[in-house]
Amino acid sequence: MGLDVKGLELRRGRRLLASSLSFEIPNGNFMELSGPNGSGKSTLLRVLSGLGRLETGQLFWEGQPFDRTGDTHRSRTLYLGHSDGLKGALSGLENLSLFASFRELRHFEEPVQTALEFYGMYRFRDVPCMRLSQGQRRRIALCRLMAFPAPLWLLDEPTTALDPLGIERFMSHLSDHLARGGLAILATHQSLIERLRPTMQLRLGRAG
Amino acid sequence: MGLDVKGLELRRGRRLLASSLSFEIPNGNFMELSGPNGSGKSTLLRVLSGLGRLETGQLFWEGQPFDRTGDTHRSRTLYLGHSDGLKGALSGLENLSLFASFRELRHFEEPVQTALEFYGMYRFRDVPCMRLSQGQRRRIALCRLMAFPAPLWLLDEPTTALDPLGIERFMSHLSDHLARGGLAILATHQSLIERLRPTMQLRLGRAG
Amino acid sequence: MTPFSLFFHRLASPPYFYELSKPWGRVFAWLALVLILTALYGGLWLAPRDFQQGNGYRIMYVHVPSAWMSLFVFMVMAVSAFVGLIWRLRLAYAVAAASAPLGAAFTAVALVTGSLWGKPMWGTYWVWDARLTSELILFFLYLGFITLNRSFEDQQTGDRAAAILALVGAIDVPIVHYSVDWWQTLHQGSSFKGLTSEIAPAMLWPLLVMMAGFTFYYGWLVLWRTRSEILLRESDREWTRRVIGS
Amino acid sequence: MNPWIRFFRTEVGLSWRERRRVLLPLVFFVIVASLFPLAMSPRPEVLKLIAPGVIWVDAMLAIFLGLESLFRQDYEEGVLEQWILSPSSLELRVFLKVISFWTVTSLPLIAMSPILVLWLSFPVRALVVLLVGLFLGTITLSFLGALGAALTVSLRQSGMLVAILLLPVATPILIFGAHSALLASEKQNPRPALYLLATLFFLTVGLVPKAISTALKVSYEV
Amino acid sequence: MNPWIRFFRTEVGLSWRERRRVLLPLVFFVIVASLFPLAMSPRPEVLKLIAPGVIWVDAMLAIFLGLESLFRQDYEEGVLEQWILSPSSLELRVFLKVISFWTVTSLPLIAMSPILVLWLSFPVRALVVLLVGLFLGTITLSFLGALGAALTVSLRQSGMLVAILLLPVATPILIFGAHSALLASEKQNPRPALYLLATLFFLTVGLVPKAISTALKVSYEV
Ligand code: HEM
Ligand SMILES: Nc1ncnc2c1ncn2[C@@H]1O[C@H](COP(=O)(O)OP(=O)(O)OP(=O)(O)O)[C@@H](O)[C@H]1O
Ligand SMILES: Nc1ncnc2c1ncn2[C@@H]1O[C@H](COP(=O)(O)OP(=O)(O)OP(=O)(O)O)[C@@H](O)[C@H]1O
Ligand SMILES: [Mg+2]
Ligand SMILES: [Mg+2]
Repeated sequence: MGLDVKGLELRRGRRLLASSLSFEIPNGNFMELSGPNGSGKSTLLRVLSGLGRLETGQLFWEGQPFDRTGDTHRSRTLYLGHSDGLKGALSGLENLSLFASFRELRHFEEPVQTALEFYGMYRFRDVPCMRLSQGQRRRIALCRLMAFPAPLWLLDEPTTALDPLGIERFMSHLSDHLARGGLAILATHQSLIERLRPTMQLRLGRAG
Repeated sequence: MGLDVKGLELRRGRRLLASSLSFEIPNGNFMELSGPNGSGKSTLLRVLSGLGRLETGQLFWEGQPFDRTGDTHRSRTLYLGHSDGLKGALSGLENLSLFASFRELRHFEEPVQTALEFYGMYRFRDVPCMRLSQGQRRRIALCRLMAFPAPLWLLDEPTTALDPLGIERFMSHLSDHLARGGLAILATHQSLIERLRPTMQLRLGRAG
Repeated sequence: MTPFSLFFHRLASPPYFYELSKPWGRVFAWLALVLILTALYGGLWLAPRDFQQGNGYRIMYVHVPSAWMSLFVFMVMAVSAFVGLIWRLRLAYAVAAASAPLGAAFTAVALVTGSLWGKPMWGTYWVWDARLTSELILFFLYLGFITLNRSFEDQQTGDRAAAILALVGAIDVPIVHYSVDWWQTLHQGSSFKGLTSEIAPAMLWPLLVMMAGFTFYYGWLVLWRTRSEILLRESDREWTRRVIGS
Repeated sequence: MNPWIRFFRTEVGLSWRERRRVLLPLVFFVIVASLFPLAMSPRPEVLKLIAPGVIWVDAMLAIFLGLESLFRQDYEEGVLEQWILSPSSLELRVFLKVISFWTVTSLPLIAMSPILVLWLSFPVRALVVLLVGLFLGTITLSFLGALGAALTVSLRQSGMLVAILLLPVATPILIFGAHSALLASEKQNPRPALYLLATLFFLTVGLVPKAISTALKVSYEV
Repeated sequence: MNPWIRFFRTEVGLSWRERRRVLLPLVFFVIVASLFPLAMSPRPEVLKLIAPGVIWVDAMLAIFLGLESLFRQDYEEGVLEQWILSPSSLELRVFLKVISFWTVTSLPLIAMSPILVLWLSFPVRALVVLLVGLFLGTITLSFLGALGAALTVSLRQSGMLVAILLLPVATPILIFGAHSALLASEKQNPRPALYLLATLFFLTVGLVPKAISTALKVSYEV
């Protein structure tokens, strides 16, 4: 069943970006969201995550309509936007532990360590994030997805600033997630995702 | 002759990133700077631009040693970092006009308009940059390179957030620049630059 | 290069300074000890009781030298800051950084001894007069310098930022010094005008000797502290590894 | 460890990490307090009158100056997005964030105020009233300041705006606070002023966290 | 149009664009000025004494509060990088930026001060001295504030730090300024204080832009 979106109207400010979007993503699949710059990819992800405003349209999870701003939706969703969402003054490890507190988790040391190792950031775990390079910060942000599993991923150009090895890692992580029945929507420009054929592709139109 | 770098030591904070870099980029050529996340690509570009600190190493332009912080070097160099360098409250047009004032230019309306058209941002010229999408902001930043020509480009992942059409545009812009005898150093992860073979490739090592 | 600028250049090189500072530090330390002991003897035994203040005035032998040092040290910092910014000498930054806590300490001593002296003289520990307040502000300037210097991840950035602050803050030094002339204050006016002085010679000479002693004391401490500041700044160099290794 | 406690500790720890951060408000407090005698009048009989006012204005400035950027950085780093999207109570998180701010900035400041106030020739006997007032008042002001910060988090250069939004609301607190201390110093009854202060305190602590979390959510809905 | 004039106009225009930017400091100024009588003492004979001090402290706070983020945003948006890397004079640019800030915030504030000061029972005859002092003093304070902003632009949560770095340096200006007005109001000779203010003014305007541009460069050299 997965995520089901019906008749969604996409707006940003006064600009109408798409008038009636409908799609369904079954469990274990992911959707690639493409379209020219300014076509509304980020806007759609923000709306689905609960950040942006939803004017018209209905959302269903496993066939049930749901409230985007409710705790159930929040605990099953992980959103990663253009910004990494890391506190510059805190180290990677501290940032992840802070994120664990957002999810009210008590035991997280082990998965966090595994994630840091997976993304090759274990040796940098104690460096304040503001002293990491762009790609290193992105890796820490991706560690969140690994250490705190959730069925729905909403990722906005997740591979920005990653080196080829980083992308490799992310791809294998994504395929694990799908294999476990997870769902994902990825906004991306280059269809880097050669190895994994996305089940669905949504192309948003010319910037309105 | 172009740009000549000898025995450059690359440091960031207390971290030694490369102990002795030497390379020469003849006019009309560009160098692709690659390497894993955190290997020092951005740091190298900042040092060459005059932002970062240079401890040891010599730089030559057309065979002459030069001062990185002098006006001659500045007026022949354009640097575009991870951040776009746009004021969010100002529109694209205003940002470019502000940039013209940085270069003490009086007449810039025409080249700016051409650039905005080339990068498909002419219709968005009056939108405050904070209300543009990530890729649209990047396009405005790239307009700088077109409207204010300078022989040396130092670009840090210039195609981030660009859609395929935008990348296309940038590539043809870059090849024009090279054809006119310009020089460029591009930090990039995916060798997107298939059409244009870089003359030189510098691979920085594993993150220190 | 003239011999002088050659000497200057060699001195500015951290390893050379590191070598040289050791014997000089010893000399300064001994000078300070001898001068301070002499002054104490002169001030506490030889100098007569004051007919107005009784023995209370003897706190002057601590108060005046430390007040003078509070200004002197800031000038040293401003000059080193200037040298550091213009000639990019790391040694100069090290000197400024080493001086700041010392200057702050001298200022604190001047404030405390002044307050203690104020109680019998003016009937209160503190008045908001120009000299007292500007001295207090000088203390905050020292704190600001120290804070700014430590605020950056990168020591060189901190050094240079703090150097700029020291240069701008140096404007306070003449203000502290001339405050007694510019405003009518409770605080004593300047006792030294040129080479003449109003203080009785028997009271004066220990004071002068004490001031020289304090200056050498500072000289010793600053050399000593600069050595460790240098090691900190140059810790990734070859010669420091040699020094620490040996 | 309980995740909420961990959150609180991280917030406080961020300031503790650099010990000097905690000292900053103190030094600020002292410097500003010393400005008034300089700029106004150094005479003890005048100082005594203005002392509680100075302390209160000073405390308010220290709080507002620090609060202005309370959420700013979390907003710009994208951490606030994650706050809002997390399944736990936003209100409680906001409450803890404000209290952690208060612990780090205002608590040392309250501890410092007796010294300052004596320095300004204020009588010892009114000290307890001053301290109680400051305790209630600084918490109230912190929550109000946080509300201002939340309302303006998506605006740029909002420092002044926050101050203006809040000053009218904060003024009563300031007046009751300063007056209670002044009354006590003149051997009059400070109770009524303190009760009013306490009323404002409970109202604020009860209602404002909710308002703050709504304001934060709204600032994302563009 | 001359590029420098264009730059200046853009900077001023940015504030003008949103009219409230210009109003904010004014409102702040008025509210703070009215806080003092409320928090301290409403008696005219006391007010008269503290009036110049209130105005000066108030002006200084308004300036520093606004300046704290003078370069912050340009830094975070990466515009400052482009400033530093541009082939034109950084000093001149800094100078214009500070003056544009002053035009937008302090000039209206100076225009407002006569009303405020009369409100605080200050005698009319001393008005000219107050205005001259404020003119010199606010420019000087603006440059000093900008220096503080530049020194701390790469630090986080620096509001308090800026205040602490600069208050000591700014105090002499405050003292000379407030005293000149007070002396004038008491029919004494305010000239010497004004001369000192003017000296500080010329020193600052001459030297501080250089210091600011150095500070900006330094904060990038990591
Ligand atoms: C907290 C209170 C005080 C402070 C902050 C203070 C500060 C200073 C300073 C900064 C100086 C050095 C000025 C210079 O070298 O230009 C000084 C000098 C001096 N102070 Fe104080 N003072 C205080 C209290 C007193 C008291 C109570 C007395 C005695 C009545 C006193 C007597 C002197 C004398 C005799 C000098 C040397 C005079 C000169 O040559 O300038 N001070 N004080
Ligand atoms: N904060 C904002 N306020 C108002 N309008 C905005 C805002 N951000 C973006 N827009 C507008 O909304 C439209 C969609 O923006 P969005 O960021 O969703 O595009 P996108 O598809 O993610 O583009 P990109 O590939 O460049 O990231 C754009 O045309 C843009 O002009
Ligand atoms: N502000 C900083 N202060 C200190 N060290 C830093 C800072 N920024 C980055 N570093 C360190 O310097 C090294 C090089 O960083 P740099 O940004 O040059 O890498 P990069 O090659 O551009 O990486 P990326 O591909 O992720 O952009 C990294 O190891 C990083 O940890
Ligand atoms: Mg986008
Ligand atoms: Mg990089």
